[in-house]
Amino acid sequence: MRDKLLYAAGAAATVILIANLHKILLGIPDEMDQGAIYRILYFHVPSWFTCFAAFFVAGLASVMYSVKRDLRYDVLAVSAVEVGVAFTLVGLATGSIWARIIWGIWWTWDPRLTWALITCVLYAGYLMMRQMIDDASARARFAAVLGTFSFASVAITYKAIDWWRTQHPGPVLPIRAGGGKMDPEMWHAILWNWTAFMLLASVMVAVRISQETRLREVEALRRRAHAI
Amino acid sequence: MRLIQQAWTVAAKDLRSELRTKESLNAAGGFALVILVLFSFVTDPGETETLYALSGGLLWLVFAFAGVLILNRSFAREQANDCLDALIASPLSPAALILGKSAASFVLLLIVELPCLPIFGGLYGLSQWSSHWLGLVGVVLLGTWGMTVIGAVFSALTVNLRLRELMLPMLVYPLLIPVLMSAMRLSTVFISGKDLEADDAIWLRLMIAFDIIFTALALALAEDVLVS
Amino acid sequence: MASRSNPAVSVAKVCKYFGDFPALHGLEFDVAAGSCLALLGRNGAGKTTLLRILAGLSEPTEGKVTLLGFGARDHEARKRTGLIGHGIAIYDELSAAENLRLFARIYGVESAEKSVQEWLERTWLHRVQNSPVREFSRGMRQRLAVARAFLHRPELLLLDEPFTSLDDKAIALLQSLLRDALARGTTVVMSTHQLREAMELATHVALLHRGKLAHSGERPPEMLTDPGFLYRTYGEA
Amino acid sequence: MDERNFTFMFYGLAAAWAILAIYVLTLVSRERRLARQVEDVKRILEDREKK
Repeated sequence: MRDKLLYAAGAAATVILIANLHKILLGIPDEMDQGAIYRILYFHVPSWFTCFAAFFVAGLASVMYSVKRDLRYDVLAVSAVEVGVAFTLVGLATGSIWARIIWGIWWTWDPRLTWALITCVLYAGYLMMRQMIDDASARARFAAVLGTFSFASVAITYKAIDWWRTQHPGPVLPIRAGGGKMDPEMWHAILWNWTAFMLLASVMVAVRISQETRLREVEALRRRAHAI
Repeated sequence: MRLIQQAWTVAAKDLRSELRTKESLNAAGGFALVILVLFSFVTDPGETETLYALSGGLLWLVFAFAGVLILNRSFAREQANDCLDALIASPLSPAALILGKSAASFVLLLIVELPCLPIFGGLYGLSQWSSHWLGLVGVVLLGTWGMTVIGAVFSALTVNLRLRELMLPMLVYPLLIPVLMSAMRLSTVFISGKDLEADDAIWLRLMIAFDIIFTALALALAEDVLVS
Repeated sequence: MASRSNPAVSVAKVCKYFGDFPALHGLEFDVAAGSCLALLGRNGAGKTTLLRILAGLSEPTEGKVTLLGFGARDHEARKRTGLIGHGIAIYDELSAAENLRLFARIYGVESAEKSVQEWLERTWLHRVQNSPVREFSRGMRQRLAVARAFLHRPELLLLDEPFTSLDDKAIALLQSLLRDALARGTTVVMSTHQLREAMELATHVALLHRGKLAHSGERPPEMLTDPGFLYRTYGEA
Repeated sequence: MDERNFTFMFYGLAAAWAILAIYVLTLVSRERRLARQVEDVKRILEDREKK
């Protein structure tokens, strides 16, 4: 039943994505200066929103593990981190290709890009440290501390970049102050794609949760086998 | 009150053993000196303008590397005879243990850092370096505390890991980016002999906020880090 | 086990999981004040895990441990408990006296210097008290470790395999100190393989098997001459 | 549709889909590895219990 639900959600996400793709490529008006390339935006922005959401969930789950000591929170944290890293990579790749055309460079130390890179390295370290601890409880305990610290640091770093001079296109989204230049149709396309990404991310997190839970059971069984 | 007293007992013990063997002090001090000398090949020592602009960044890179050498030893020192177990089983609170370890590393790192300032100023003929020495020392104190309080937590987390020497910098540097960023900016301003402008004050606030947030987190999570 | 009125150690429904692996499962027993409990069991039966919980190094996943009427991680409980673990837990860079002074401070021992000198003498280390521990022989270091554990006059002593790594002189010392302590009313909990040394002191035994309590009660008199008695009777339950 | 920079737009979209596809593939491979590990452990447990 659970599996079927997951398949259905995954399929729904894919259908929405493809329908959006059709609309993005053929149905939406052109942006004035940028040509076709600006359409990357419809993937770039939602992937950032998705990775923010994933890291937020991971931070929250880390804190919750420290409070409740329930391994389910640990499993949620690691799953969210991993999916968040995948979407950060999507954001970085699409952003980099866009920058190649618009700014003429693949990479620039634009603070927001820098932030994304730092975040990627930080959470890669988180995933690496988990690999090195064999006992699931100790792993969860340490990962929760690292997850909490990481989330705090990532949030502060994100704030700090607002104070740095930025090359990144300014806020054009209606939710940000001073935005609102955007065609509502474009905004809707972004929101729809975000919905699809969030659905996809949720399916991925759910799959990872079940894998991680079973992995822990396997570890316990193996231990029991050795104890006999 | 008991927290401070217990932390002081731990810090005094650490400082006494380290001052007796000078293992990490020699390593960190020697390392800092070598990098400062090697830096003469990075840019022409005559170009004072460039040197002033790079000064804060260079110094804090040296401090960050030296810091990890000291922090690596911080909990590794307890490993030899299982001393850490004896400390955790004692009436010391975990928060006091982390605070004491952090304070000891703070003092040791300052012993390495403070001589670096005149050596750097002298070697490269930066006549302005001491004009705002009070502010510069303040920045060094705040930045170093941020490094050692996070470093103490992660020294404890990584002490039993495989590849401990690698994992500590891998986890700690990305976390430290906000505090290093501010320390570099402010140090550059002071070493160049300028006063703080309105724009720079935000970096000072960032650094203080960072220190407070992570000290609080470290103390709150100390029990999770040390008691399994 | 024994009087229920004021147990020195009370273990209530304690479970400890490593991930999903149950290392301890539903342990429930008391240790009466002034008695000496020997924890027996094979490797991996959970002896060390249990002792680590009693020592405040680890927290049970479920259940509660009360030491001398306080929670296991409470300041008061920690202050009145002494521990000899796997390592000797003394600092090589410091001298014998400095090591003891450090732990006297940590445990808040009153008239610390007097206690430190007293214990240095009782462990025959007062002549070398100012040399760094690094220069000590193995036996001397072990005696210092014993002094460290007894320094603050603990009401509860926890010993994890105390006789395994000690030399003869240190074993004799530890046994005589434990006998004194028991006579004073101190409670002792020790896990051990060296049944012969332990059985002379133990008033009670508890046998762990795969994280569960297989047997607990007063030490059967048979065990003095036949240390394997309990294992054969309850071991493969 | 405006034809300028069309190739790079294509690269961008392809990259986004490719990264997600790769991640899904790692999920699948992990699923397989997990199934194998479960089998292994079960066999070991059966072996041990027979003895």
